[in-house]
Amino acid sequence: MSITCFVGTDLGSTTTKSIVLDERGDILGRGITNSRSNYERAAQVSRSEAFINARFNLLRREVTAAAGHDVLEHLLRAFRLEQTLAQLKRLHELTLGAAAFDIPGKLAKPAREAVDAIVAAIRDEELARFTEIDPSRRSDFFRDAVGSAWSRLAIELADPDGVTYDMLLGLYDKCIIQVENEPLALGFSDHIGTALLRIGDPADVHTGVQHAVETELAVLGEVGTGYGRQRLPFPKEMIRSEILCHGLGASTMFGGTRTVLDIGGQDTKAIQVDGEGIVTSFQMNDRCAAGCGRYLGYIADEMNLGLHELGPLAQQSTRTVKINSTCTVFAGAELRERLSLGERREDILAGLHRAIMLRAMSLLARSGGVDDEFTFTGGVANNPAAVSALRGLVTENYGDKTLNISPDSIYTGALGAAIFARRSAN
Amino acid sequence: MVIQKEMIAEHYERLERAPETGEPVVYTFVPGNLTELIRSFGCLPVLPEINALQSGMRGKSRDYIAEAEKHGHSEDVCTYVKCDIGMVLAGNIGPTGTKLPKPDLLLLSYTGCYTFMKWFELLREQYDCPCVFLHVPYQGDGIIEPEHREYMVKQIKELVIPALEKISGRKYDEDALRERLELSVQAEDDLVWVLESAKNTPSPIDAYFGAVYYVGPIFSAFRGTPEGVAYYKALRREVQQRLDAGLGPVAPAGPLNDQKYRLVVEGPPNWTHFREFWQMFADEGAVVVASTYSKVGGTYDFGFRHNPADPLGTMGDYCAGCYTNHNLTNRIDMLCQYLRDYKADGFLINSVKSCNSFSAGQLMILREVEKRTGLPGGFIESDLVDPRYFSAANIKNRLESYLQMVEARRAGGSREARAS
Amino acid sequence: MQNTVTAGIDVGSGAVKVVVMEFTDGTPKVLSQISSRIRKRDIADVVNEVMAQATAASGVAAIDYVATTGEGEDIPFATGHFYGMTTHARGALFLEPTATAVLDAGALHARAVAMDPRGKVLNYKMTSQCASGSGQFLENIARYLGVSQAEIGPLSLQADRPEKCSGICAVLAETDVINMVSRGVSTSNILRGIHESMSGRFARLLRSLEHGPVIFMSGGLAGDVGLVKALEDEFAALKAPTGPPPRIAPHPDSIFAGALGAAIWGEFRHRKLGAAAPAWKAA
Amino acid sequence: MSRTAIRSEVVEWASGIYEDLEFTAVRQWLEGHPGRKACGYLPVYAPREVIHAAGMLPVGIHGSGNIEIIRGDAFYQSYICHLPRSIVEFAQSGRLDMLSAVLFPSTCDVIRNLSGMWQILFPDMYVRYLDLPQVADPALGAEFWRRELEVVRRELGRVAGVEVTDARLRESIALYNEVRAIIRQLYALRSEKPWQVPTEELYLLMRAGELVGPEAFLEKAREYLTAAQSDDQRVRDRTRVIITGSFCEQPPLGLIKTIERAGCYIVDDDFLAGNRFLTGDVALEGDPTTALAEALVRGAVKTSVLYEPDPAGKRNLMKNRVAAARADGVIFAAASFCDPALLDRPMLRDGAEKAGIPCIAFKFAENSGQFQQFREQAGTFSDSIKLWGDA
Ligand SMILES: Nc1ncnc2c1ncn2[C@@H]1O[C@H](COP(=O)(O)OP(=O)(O)O)[C@@H](O)[C@H]1O
Ligand SMILES: Nc1ncnc2c1ncn2[C@@H]1O[C@H](COP(=O)(O)OP(=O)(O)O)[C@@H](O)[C@H]1O
Ligand code: SF4
Ligand code: SF4
Ligand code: SF4
Repeated sequence: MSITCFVGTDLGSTTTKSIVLDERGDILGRGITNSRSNYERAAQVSRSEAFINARFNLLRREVTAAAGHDVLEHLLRAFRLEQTLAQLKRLHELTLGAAAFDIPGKLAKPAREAVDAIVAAIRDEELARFTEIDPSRRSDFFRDAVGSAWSRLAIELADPDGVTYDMLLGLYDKCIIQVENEPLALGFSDHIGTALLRIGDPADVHTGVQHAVETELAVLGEVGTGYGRQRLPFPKEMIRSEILCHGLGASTMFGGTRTVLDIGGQDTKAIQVDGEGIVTSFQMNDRCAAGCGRYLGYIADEMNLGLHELGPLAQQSTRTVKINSTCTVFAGAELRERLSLGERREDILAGLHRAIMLRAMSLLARSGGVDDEFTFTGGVANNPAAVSALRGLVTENYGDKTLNISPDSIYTGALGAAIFARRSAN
Repeated sequence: MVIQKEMIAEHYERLERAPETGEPVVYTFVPGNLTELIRSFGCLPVLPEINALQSGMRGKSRDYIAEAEKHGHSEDVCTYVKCDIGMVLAGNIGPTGTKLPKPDLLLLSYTGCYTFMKWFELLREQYDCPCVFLHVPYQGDGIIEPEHREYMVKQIKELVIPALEKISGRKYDEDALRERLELSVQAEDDLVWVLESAKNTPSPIDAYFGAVYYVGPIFSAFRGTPEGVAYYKALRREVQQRLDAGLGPVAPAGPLNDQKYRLVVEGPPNWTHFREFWQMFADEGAVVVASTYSKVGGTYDFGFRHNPADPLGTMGDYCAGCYTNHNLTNRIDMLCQYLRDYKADGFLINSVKSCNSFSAGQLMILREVEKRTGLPGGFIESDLVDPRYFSAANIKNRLESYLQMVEARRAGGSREARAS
Repeated sequence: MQNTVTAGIDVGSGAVKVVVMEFTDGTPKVLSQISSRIRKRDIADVVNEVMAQATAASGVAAIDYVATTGEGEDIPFATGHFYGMTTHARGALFLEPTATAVLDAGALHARAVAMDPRGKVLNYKMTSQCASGSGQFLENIARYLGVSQAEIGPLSLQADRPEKCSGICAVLAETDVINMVSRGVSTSNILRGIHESMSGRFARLLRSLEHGPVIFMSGGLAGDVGLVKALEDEFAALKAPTGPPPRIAPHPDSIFAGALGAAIWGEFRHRKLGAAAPAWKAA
Repeated sequence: MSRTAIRSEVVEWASGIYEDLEFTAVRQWLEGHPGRKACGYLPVYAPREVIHAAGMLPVGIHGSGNIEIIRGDAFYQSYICHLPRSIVEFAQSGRLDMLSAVLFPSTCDVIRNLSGMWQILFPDMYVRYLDLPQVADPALGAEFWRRELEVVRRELGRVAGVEVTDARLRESIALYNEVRAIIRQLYALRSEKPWQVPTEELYLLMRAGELVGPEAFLEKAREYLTAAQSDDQRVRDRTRVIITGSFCEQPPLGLIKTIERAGCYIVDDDFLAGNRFLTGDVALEGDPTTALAEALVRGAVKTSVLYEPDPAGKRNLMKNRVAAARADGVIFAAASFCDPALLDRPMLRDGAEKAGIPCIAFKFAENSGQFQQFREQAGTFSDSIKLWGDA
């Protein structure tokens, strides 16, 4: 069997997203990864993730019918586990190598032992996580998930007079880049077999899996967008400004959209679109990246929290602290200072979210205000505290407006790009 | 153009020799420059803004600005001033490598820009020379009020002319001034013809990047001179030839004959990356058909000509009519008219950090012009001569996004047209 | 004359530094110096901890004057507070008697201070609230490149073709760096590029003062040999119109400059105020 | 009531007006004066006498660091000072709807262009750009300004529905002469005994004076002055400084406090410089418009807003002010991106330093929220003046 499809890839400054559309324009698969030093790799990974996702969607119906929803979920998690283990294995090799090279003399051996111990512990944790019924949420990205475990274990294992925490963390920091940028085999066919074995190789799903493996996904068109779009290996006419993609993507998700706010990692865009999703005006932040998504990333790092935990924490605030400076790089410092002044974490966080949204409000005002309907896109739309701050400010300043947020909001640009791909193929 | 280069080089050489030849030197500003009057006293004009922009184009402004900042100037203020002050501190070698003479007089025509006043107060500290102040009232209500005109004439008569008489040792000669004004008119006519040639498709000129060269002589030392007249005649011939051949302007990397977008631009250009900046437009097939910056030294295309019959009054009108001396309503009207008359696809604002006179209010201009014309506006930010504020990637991204939007709207518009 | 013992506490945004000094007839001697990174801990706790370590190490039983500087204004047991530039200037002179200016570069700020031979602040210049070219920025980049703090300097020294890091915003500059990595620019060249942009910024700060021939480096970044080299090169390339380029003087103890200066000014005030009850006594 | 109580009551009253972002004082005045109108003016100098003579309440529009900026930023790029953002925010949120007219003096190009924006945004309000006389020649300048004042006089009269007779104008001038006198006394007392008149309090009082009309201001200012003259406070060992450069966009109150707490007494400043723009009394004889014009042309304070015809004027200005206030040093505190203040600074600072006056300079914004930088600088400044005295 062969399915015609169209791909849109949004090379963002923090995350890279891909969307696969089928012939009718329905979303077949979504893929996301963290943007990294090698743009091409990032685009490949997110694209390949989108195809993995597409294939899982293809086998969804058959597997669910044959074996039930739980088996499908189980298979998916097994697949993810296999991918993680493959990357972990590579990380292990590289860190051992780096330890031998970077850490001299008598510390070399204990360093290698510490690496072995950390990797073994992470491996065990991953396996344990797999058997949990409902594991807690965490970042989907290998870098973040393994990074936080590594850091935690390194603190436990570090010896101030021997192999220190900094050394161990240094090894990780150095090698993770290579892991991310190597073309590791992580695709559907690479791991679906082992994943099946891991869940006991249930015979009733074989046909479904077989079909999914055999289906050809024929790409008829592909468009790239986003911050790093110039670096995508696409011809110029297949590259679209992210402004247009966000406008079109948002207007496709919610047909009534007139105003779009996109907050990504490094930039914020306020876009006005007409009924066809065509951009009529836009504004983006100037050279200062203050108050963008990355700001929250730094804050999360500083607090040792996952990004997804920030919003809920901020929502527990009872008193919003007024924050003036939103220099992204200094976010951590601002937080420390406020904490040292005795402010509560929740309240500071609420203030930070409000500060970000205030900047966004200015851009919106610049681009022509907020019109019904208003769609919030980009990664920060996943953050409930950001959303409620925005909602409050919009209501205060523009009255009641419909505020749309799609669970796919982070994919809006990629969706727009995929639609462009589909349009130009037709 | 070669003639222009020669004219400029010659002028700077003459300035360098001024201390020996005894020709008095008058520093003054582009907007509200009284070149004919200055020349009629046998004085040579120096325009510090032109020096600053030339320094920017020749890659010297960064150091000059650093020098001025070292002497206590803030990062926040107009970089023309700092570039000029830095140049003075660094030995006052002009852009073409010749030494600039000290001013015998600072003629401060306070026209459309607050910074002018401080600039010459600063230069007065440097040179310890006389400074004569010509207060040109702003067109707050969008008109030149008769009392204001009278006030300017009075100042020219009672303050400016005596100051010029003093440094030149000559008496005011109204006939000589009239003759010069007549030369001005000829050049003004030709300039307007050249600027309006952009109404053609394809446009034979770029009315922003190209026009800054075209307005150079008339905005600076050559209005009211035979050289100026000759230059504009030659320019007109050249443009006529391109027009006849159906050719576009020549951008840094080659001719721009295939013009996909016709734009109107508001705001001054960036000088430090001038060619790169222009080429970004050319790469996308964008030609500028009208710009407001080319009107800072006079809004001739709106009909103003120097009037030899009323020499002092006409100078007052000239000063008060320079672009930045107009209120926002007038500036908006002007842009709307350009968009219509030049059949443009949209307009773009290059907002420079240096210049409050231009920049404060541009976001409102953007919105109003969009509202009135229904045409898309774009906004980019840079600076005049401070290279630190030119971010090529950022500008390129905005420009590209903007032009893609223009294109999408064109396509969308035609789809709508088909549907109905 | 009696011996005087003073302590200087410098609370920075990244670390707390404490020195204990003894003055015999006005001649200072360092008894102990301890620094500890704050690393997300409560500042008061860190101060208490470092103070305890420093006093234990010094072996003294009582301290006559506890002087704070930096963000240490609210430390309850302090006798007096001096402002950062006052103390850095004095501390610099203690460590490098020929110093004519201080470049204090830390995680969040940089400032250049020109002083006279007595430690009087003549002029200063500081960076704004923007992180471009700050230590924090370098730290983030190093982290991204997988380079530990101690390695930054030596790596930067190995650069052969430094890559200029454009952009005013540190966040966008990070993206620049990501780009460089993807273009295969070596870590050394990237770090050196960042050092160059930082040293350009620092040199601008310094040049806007009359900084004299010897620039003492203090703050965390003084330990970064790559930055010091870049700064030296920057000045050498400038060909100062008058005389040779200034000497950049880092010092192994430079992170203690603020604390030392505070302790020394503390002794000065103590002498002026006359004997008072000791500010601190061993428990 | 004790003196301390009177004084803190006045300060509290003023502070309430300062903190209020809704201009309640103005609205209350309008309610209390049915049929009358209010006319706003931007910094720095506007002829309040003319507004008052038209029976209108003169309302100083100074911006604020406390208002959240949403629409204001939509009109201004990042490299323009903060003041017009908060002003536009006030206006766009309807908080200035009670004004019938607004005057925009020629302080700088930002305010100048704001006048054009106002014309477009609020077509129903009377808007006038006031080109202050920038001329070396007093006769020409005074004549120009007199004509401008005549226009304003006539047109505000029209807006207010009142004929602004000479008698009315003279009355207003007399009242404002009293206002100027009491402000001079307050400033003199602070310079004499800065511990008696903390700048924070003086500033709040001045700020309230911009919104309540001259009559109410005079009453409160007199109460405060009497109380402050005799309400003895502890004298601290602080350095006497002049703050200059903050004539238009105002520093946040926290900055004023920070400077004083870091060991400085502010003994002279140019906060809200408009209310001290005319240095002497305006003549009550003769044609009142001419008197006002002459007062400005011949008696304006030396400021960055006006052209300085005297070549030595900039050089000597700080020296003279320091001598008059017996200050130890000068702090140049300008709003970020403020052209008038920042372009003047090198000249003023040069002059001061040549006269051996210690100086420091920094920039603020009306919404600056973190004061460590300022504390550090003001602190080091006072440290060094204190530790080294005259050396
Ligand atoms: N699950 C999540 N919860 C909260 N915030 C998130 C989440 N995922 C991403 N973000 C935010 O989204 C930002 C990235 O948004 P994205 O639209 O991908 O940016 P870009 O396109 O610039 O890479 C991150 O910096 C982060 O703040
Ligand atoms: N050896 C080193 N090489 C490079 N950078 C260093 C080194 N040691 C410390 N730093 C940097 O110094 C900074 C901390 O300096 P510090 O003066 O303590 O800052 P603050 O006073 O702001 O706390 C951090 O950014 C850190 O990255
Ligand atoms: S502010 Fe603008 S108009 Fe004035 S001198 Fe500078 S660039 Fe020219
Ligand atoms: S303030 Fe921060 S976010 Fe803004 S430009 Fe500077 S470094 Fe970038
Ligand atoms: S603060 Fe300065 S720049 Fe801003 S409006 Fe006032 S005078 Fe103009």
